[in-house]
Amino acid sequence: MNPGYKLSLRGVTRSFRSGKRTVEVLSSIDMDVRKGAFVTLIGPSGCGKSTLFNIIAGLDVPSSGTVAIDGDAESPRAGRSGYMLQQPLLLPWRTVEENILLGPEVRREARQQAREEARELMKRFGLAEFAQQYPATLSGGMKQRVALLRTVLFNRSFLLLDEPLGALDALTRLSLQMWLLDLWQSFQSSVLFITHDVREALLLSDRIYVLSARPARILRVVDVDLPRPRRQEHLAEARALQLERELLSLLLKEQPV
Amino acid sequence: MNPGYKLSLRGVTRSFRSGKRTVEVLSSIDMDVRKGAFVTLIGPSGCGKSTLFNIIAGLDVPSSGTVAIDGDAESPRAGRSGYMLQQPLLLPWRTVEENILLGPEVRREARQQAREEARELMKRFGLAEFAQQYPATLSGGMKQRVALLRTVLFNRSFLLLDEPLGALDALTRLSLQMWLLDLWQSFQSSVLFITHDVREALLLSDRIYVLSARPARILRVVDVDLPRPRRQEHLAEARALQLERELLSLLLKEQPV
Amino acid sequence: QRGNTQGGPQEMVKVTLAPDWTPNTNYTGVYVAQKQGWYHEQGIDLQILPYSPNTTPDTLVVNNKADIGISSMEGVVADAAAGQPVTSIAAIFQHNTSELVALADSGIKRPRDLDGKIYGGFGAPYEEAVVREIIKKDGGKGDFKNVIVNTNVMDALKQKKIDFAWIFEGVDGVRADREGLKLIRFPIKDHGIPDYYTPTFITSPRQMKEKPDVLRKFMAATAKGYEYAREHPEDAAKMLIELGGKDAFPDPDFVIASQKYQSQYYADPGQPWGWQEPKVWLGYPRFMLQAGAVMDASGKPVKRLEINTLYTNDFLPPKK
Amino acid sequence: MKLRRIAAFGPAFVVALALLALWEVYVRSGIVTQSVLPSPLAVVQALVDRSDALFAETVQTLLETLLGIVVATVLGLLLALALGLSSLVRQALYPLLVVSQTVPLVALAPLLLIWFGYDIQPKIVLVTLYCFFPITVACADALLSVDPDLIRLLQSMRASNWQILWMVRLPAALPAFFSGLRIAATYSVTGAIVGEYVGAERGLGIYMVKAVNAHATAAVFAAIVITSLLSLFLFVLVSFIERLALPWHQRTLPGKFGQQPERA
Amino acid sequence: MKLRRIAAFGPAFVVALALLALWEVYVRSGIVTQSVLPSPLAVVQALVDRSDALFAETVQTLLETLLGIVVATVLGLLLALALGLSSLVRQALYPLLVVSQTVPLVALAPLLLIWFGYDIQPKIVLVTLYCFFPITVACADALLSVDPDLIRLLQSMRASNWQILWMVRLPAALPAFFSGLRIAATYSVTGAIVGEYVGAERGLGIYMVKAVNAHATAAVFAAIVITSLLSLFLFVLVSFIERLALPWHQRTLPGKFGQQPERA
Ligand SMILES: Nc1ncnc2c1ncn2[C@@H]1O[C@H](COP(=O)(O)OP(=O)(O)OP(=O)(O)O)[C@@H](O)[C@H]1O
Ligand SMILES: Nc1ncnc2c1ncn2[C@@H]1O[C@H](COP(=O)(O)OP(=O)(O)OP(=O)(O)O)[C@@H](O)[C@H]1O
Ligand SMILES: Cc1ncc(C[n+]2csc(CCO)c2C)c(N)n1
Ligand SMILES: [Mg+2]
Ligand SMILES: [Mg+2]
Repeated sequence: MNPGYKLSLRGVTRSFRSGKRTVEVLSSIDMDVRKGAFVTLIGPSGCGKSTLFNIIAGLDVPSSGTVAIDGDAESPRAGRSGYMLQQPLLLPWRTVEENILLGPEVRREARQQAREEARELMKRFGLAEFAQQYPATLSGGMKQRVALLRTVLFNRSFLLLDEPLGALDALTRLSLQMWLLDLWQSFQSSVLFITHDVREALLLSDRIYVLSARPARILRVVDVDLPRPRRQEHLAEARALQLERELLSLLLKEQPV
Repeated sequence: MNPGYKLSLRGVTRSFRSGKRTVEVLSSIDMDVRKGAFVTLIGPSGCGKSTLFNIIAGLDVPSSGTVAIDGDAESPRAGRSGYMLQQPLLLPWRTVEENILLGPEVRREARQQAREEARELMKRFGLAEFAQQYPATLSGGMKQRVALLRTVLFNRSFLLLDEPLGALDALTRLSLQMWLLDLWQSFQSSVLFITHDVREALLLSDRIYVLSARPARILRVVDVDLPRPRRQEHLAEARALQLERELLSLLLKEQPV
Repeated sequence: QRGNTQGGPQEMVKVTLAPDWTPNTNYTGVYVAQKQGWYHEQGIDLQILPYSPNTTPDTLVVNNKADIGISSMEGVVADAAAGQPVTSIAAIFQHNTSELVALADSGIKRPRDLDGKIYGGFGAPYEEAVVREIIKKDGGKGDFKNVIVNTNVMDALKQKKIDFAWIFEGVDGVRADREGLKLIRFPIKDHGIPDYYTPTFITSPRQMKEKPDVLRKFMAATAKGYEYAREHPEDAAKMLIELGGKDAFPDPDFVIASQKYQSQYYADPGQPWGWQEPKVWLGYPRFMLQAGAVMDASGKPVKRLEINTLYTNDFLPPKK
Repeated sequence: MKLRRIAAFGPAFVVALALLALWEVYVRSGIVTQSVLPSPLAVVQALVDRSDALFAETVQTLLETLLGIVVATVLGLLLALALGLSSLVRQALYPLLVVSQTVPLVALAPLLLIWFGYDIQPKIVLVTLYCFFPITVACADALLSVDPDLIRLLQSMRASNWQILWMVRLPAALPAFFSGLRIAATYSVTGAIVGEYVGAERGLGIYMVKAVNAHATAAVFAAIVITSLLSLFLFVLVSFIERLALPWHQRTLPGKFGQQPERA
Repeated sequence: MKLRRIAAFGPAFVVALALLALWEVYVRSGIVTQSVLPSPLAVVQALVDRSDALFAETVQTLLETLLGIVVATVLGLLLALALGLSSLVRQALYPLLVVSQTVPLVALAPLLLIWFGYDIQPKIVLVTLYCFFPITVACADALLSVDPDLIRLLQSMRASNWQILWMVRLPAALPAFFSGLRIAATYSVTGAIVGEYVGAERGLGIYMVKAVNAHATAAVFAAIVITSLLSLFLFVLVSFIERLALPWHQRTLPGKFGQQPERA
């Protein structure tokens, strides 16, 4: 497989047995993420996006097909990506700083060094003043920032972000989108991102994979040829509007009633 | 006050005492909703939108100012609007149908007649097949439909909808927006609607009130002169895009960091 | 066989009796009289109340929940000190049949060997004083460890968790013999402790004032029962078993053996059953008071007490 | 489904059998006498031999228990309503109810005997005292923790406080009520037995006292086994009624832990 | 803040005083004798008169209780770990643990005496038997109900099972642990007293037995009052430790109901 790819999926399928029936969730997915690219999956609810992420993160195994990270399809995958789930999943008994340091701690890295790096990042991404607070005192947007930073500190080269902004209100979401783009650019991470929001996908991505309803197939691959660095205004350009319409109509057809 | 107005607010303020300090939440709000109009409030999180709704619904009283429903500023306001809060708030021990019948039951209306009407509505708005299910078995989108229908069955002439679509994913949200417009048009209700989403506001409203950060003042009143019946595509028109940009920049300025 | 044989239909008086234990051979006379219809003959409809593990018969009698109770001399003394006056109206045994026991193979040969040993007690206030006195009278120091055991002391003794215990010969002593358990016995009355009455029948001052006739009739039938048991231990035991039931008396042979022992002590030879002697009522209460084994309701030691009013023979059938 | 649920008890069954076997061997080894610890087989023997007597006592104790549970339920619900709906009542009574739970109830025995005599009342009183508290606390807590937005929704419809109580608070408190009742059910038999200690003619508690005094240890254990089974039966019964009564309510942790019974 | 919290107990205090006054009047009326129910003043008198003796017994009982709680905590946590981490252990042991809770522990008394004698061990055993279950169930439940997504997050980081236990499961179970411990604390004193009942030289339970035998009812009630106070003290102590130990954990229902203690 191409070593320029952070991630390569070939013919990945996944079925679950439930009782006597077998439910096919992923039906032969081929997918590539180039190093440093921001790639988005978009698809109807329940189509299998999180299932695919679990496989990539090493929490699940495909029924068939291969998954290669950095060209390596053999080694165990757990630990080789920074996986962020839909909820922030902060540990309520740890302060913001201690939460961010979870990754290095799991890896048993030198504590002092990790702490310095974390402080550096918190300062750079506007969380320094909350470092010693418990998560319960933070707003939803702040929690997601902390969770994102924790993910990055665990693995900055490859991020799997499963609808990280889905639970936020529309305005907060707008500001976190820009924040996320900033983060991505600073670290030159490869990102695989899930959203239900076509405009969010267009704003953030280099490439969008549109998935069908379950069992998920790839309906369309869209390369987003809008300029970088991306800004909100780019979404009002004719090209963006056309893509939006196209993607929406594709998705609404897949949407259950 | 103008009897053509469903709702008129004049100089409405509300402050809360917290400990020794007094927190001003609403600072002199003037607002009108014409009969049959769809009016939206948009404003940053925590600015006081729900507080205002509570006052209109009769759950709270303003510190000063007058609130008139159908030109009447004197009678108690509880029961004179259909109030829907952010969560669906379905009663888990009642089936969908029994949930929808909550309003008539509270009003002690004839059971049989209410039931027939409810069945009629459920059929018309695509809920008939779920009538005998418990809410726990429904998807988020379905729950919100049930909650909306319950609100309408309680009071179809005046609806207060507090971010009813806020918790849904982007695609489900799109389909419920159209469903809601359909409902509104069928009943010729007057609607006061809260959202954080500028595009949602533009898609649905005749008029948009933009509120400032706390204490809430009215920053701008926008009459949305897009054609009716509204469709998704109208949002891509130049006029809509201009309005969107305008509203967004206004709101992002009010948004806390 | 039972019922009012003489005098035609008669107004029956209801009398309640509160026992201090589940049915046992201390009560044989009552059961015999009941079985033979002697209470009925006296116009008494006797109801034996259920045993109440959490209350004393004394309390029931004082609060008019029972007419008559089964208690003991030391119980009556404690009641008087605690401000709950009851009166003893008959002694079931003429002598104290209780004893300190140890395993025969324990090396304990005489009371002074009990020094430094573990005593499995039941938490009565007079207990330590009695045991100490017995040891001292034999030339010991009277130092022992008092562990209060609320389970069967004989089991504890057999398993060597305690070194000695205080039991009734007529109950646990007889049982030990039947089990072939070898014991060394120090009967309390033979080791320098004044003899005393345990158990006894009691009633309240109020009953004595209001229903002296009924009490007399009750005692007449009861005395007849105990006299019968004294003469016919085996018959009496069978009546007891019949009325008490299989669950209270799973081992009839044991009951008969026990009864044979008990019957010897219902009265001294040639004397009627039930009588209480002033010298006995002087001796042991004095010992208790001196030993600090009597206390008031809040637990403070009581040093002086009027004893004469605590017992009477007035309700017993007159001596021939 | 049914079969699978029963199969899930397999391992427990195996362990239980193993424990019983160990017990039998231990007793036969003679380390303890049967008068302290009868062997399981001796206990079974006693259960069979004394089945008539035990059955009658069991019926009596079960009757006391059930009546007590009924009274406790009524009292518990009334108290829960008072606590749940008035913060003054809550402040005035709740600390006292907590304190009341730390009092060893056995101390009340003489008083109960004086007040109520030997009939069934003192047993009902004791079962009630053992059982009302978990019901009260669970229901009052639930009445208070109803989503305030639900209340506000009803208020916006101009529902009366009675309507809100009837349509929202009470139904919302039902699962908690059953949890409380399940805990109460496991206490209840102990309550009845303690009530019999106050003074009773029959019942499992009195049977045990008699058997202890008669040194019939196997019979004592037989009565204990029945006591356990009664508690378990009531526990299962409540769970069963709950499942029938609340079809809409799925346990949050299905197939994992049931509601725990508490100490008796 | 502090003052307000104390003031919140005002109504309870008033009601308590009123109840005590009623009690005093009732006893003085002579309807019951003081040998059944001593008046509150007589109990206070006994508390004062016998304070030296009572203090020594209290220290003994408290010691037994605290040691028992420690053992119960260790045992409860170990069991909770076993139950919470292995579904086989859960299936094998959980039903038996539930059954064990329905056995009247007093029945074990003779065995405990034979096995452990009359020293402090049987008391510790009984306190443990009374206390481990609420701790076990609360913790095992909490270990199992940890958000599975949190576990998956750690797994995606390639954390070992030990790391997941240490970093996620155990801290997440701490609030439940304290709830269980709070319930256990209210049982514990009763456990110690039942343990003394098995056989002991001293302690509040023995004091009560002696006072009962001496017909010193006021002294019995004095010991009961102390028992209640001990339970309350332990309840409050656990809550206090919890607040110190879990600064991040705000009760879900602050200022309303605390965790309920259960029947003793
Ligand atoms: N362990 C499992 N066993 C059986 N079915 C499963 C399992 N995990 C997932 N599924 C099924 O697979 C389908 C896809 O689930 P998945 O969570 O991947 O969807 P998704 O695309 O992430 O949805 P959403 O947008 O709502 O997050 C669902 O229908 C789900 O019920
Ligand atoms: N009863 C109250 N006492 C004190 N402060 C209150 C009370 N109710 C609301 N507030 C304050 O008023 C402000 C406005 O709250 P409100 O819920 O009306 O905001 P909102 O605009 O609906 O926010 P959101 O968009 O997050 O729903 C908040 O800062 C809140 O803390
Ligand atoms: C059946 C029975 N009742 C009481 C005791 C306790 N006890 C032992 S000796 C004694 C006599 C003191 O006067 C007493 C009351 C017992 N062992 N057996
Ligand atoms: Mg998903
Ligand atoms: Mg709001």
